[in-house]
Amino acid sequence: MNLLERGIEAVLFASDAPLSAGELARIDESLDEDGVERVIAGLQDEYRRRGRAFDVYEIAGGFQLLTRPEFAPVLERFDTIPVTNRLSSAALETLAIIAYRQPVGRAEIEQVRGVGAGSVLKTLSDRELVDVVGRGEGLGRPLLYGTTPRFLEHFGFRSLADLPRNDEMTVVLAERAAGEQDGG
Amino acid sequence: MNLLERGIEAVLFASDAPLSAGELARIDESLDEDGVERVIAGLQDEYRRRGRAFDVYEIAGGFQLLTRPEFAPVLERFDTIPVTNRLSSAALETLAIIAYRQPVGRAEIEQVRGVGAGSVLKTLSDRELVDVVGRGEGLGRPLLYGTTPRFLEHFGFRSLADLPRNDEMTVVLAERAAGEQDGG
Amino acid sequence: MSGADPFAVELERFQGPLDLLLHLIRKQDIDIFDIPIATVTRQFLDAVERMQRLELDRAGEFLELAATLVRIKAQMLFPGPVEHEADDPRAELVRRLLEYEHFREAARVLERAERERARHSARGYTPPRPALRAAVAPLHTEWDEVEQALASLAARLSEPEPEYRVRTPEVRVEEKIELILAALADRRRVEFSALVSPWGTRMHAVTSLLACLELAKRHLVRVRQSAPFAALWVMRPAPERP
Repeated sequence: MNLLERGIEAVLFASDAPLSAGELARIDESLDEDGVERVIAGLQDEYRRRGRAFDVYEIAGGFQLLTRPEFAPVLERFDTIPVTNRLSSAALETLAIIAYRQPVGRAEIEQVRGVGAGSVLKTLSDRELVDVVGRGEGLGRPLLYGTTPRFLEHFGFRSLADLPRNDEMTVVLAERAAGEQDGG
Repeated sequence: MNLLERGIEAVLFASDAPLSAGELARIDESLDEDGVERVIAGLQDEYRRRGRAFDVYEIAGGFQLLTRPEFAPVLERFDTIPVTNRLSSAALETLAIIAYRQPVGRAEIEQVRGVGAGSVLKTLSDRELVDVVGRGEGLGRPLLYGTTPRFLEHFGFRSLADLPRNDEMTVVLAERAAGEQDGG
Repeated sequence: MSGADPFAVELERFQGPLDLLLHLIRKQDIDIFDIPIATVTRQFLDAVERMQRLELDRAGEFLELAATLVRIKAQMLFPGPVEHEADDPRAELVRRLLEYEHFREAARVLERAERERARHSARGYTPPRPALRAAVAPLHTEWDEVEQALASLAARLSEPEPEYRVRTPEVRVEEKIELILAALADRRRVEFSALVSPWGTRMHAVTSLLACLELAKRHLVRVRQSAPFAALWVMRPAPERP
């Protein structure tokens, strides 16, 4: 392993969040983003060959060292290993609306879900999963919300393009309706 | 690498505190403390042979994965932000006023430019282009700024007498005179 | 007593009125494009009434949709000449149900992704990083730039004084909405002037009024005035019964 690989491994190891290829390239003047990606491919290859318990994953537009999923049951037994709190159904529904409709205002979220969104939005903001990204037109120039890089990290998405497209989601009622319309 | 080694590596990687051999033995019924220590010795040996950027260290009665000390300079370099090598227009304007009006106080600079000068003066001082050269008369005996030898060196002037005569400065001076009349 | 009611658990489970309605429709294998509105409305109102009896805080959230269902039922009883599908009084409801179901499905996709991500752990201990230090880069500034800056400063100073504008602090309708809802949290009604008097400016009055209208539109308050120029009362909506 050469010095650049070792340096990138050290920085990935010491970081508590994903780092982009551009950020990692700061390690050495000779490195550009392509170079960083080649080094990371080399690390991944070596980790897999040697059967390491962790790997380099591509998340939120960057790279992060994470344990491989098959170790989850072992890690659960240790209370010094931090666990991320899961989100409630209300929070997940609200987050789904924000993720697909962003930028979106509170009124529209409430209209879609049929219930108030104030406390859920506060929870999501406190956990830095959403943030105010602008102001809308119209009455009171409402705050508009969008997702954050932390959102991508929480769900392990590389980018917003990783969100399943609408046509990939199975919606039982809508499917049935489409079928009936075709038939009729 | 066997399954026990991989499990211990995963736990050491993900734990936020050092774990003792006894605690690590919880991974598998077949393991006792001696067994854990043998597994850890095996991991250390492998990390060193493969030139990994991290190693298992014994800290506070427990084991923890940490980056090797020789990577400290890499991590430190990574944590520095290169400051831009250009001056902002605010800094350039302030530098011009100081160059032509020295010694000059902060209040006068702020009066001419119409905005606060604190952070700009700090940038120029950090850059060693200006420095405090004395104190003015009047309330609070304000600090007076002037250019430094480094300023002359940087712009290639032998002395302040080399500064090009500048008609624009008359406008700025006029403004200053008006400001003083208003003030008096 | 009410805590032992098995329905309490079931009703708490619903994320909102649309979730409950979708559940009723799906459970009975109803064609969403031909909802038997009278039946579904009765079932929905039963559920809401049970919620109120169980004093579930969230019953209020279900009233708006209950009102919508009752209105649609009335429109179905006295149909005008129906020529287009869009004239179906149920059309908007169907659109909302499909839209909601879409996002409910998206939420499940997110939940799966969350579960998958939770099987990976990041490094548990990350050493404290030194505060980001500024490394001073070499300066690339020419004297020309200093002179240009001086010229632009001089040009700016010779311009006529810009018109002086008074900046008034922004008063947001959203803030007023929260104030009004807070004021109504512990009483049934509040006089409009009482909402405005602490600030007394025209801006606050106008924003408060906009907030009241917005809340009324969302059926979260009712606004009543017995006569022109009489006191304007802002009231909590009464739970309406069909």
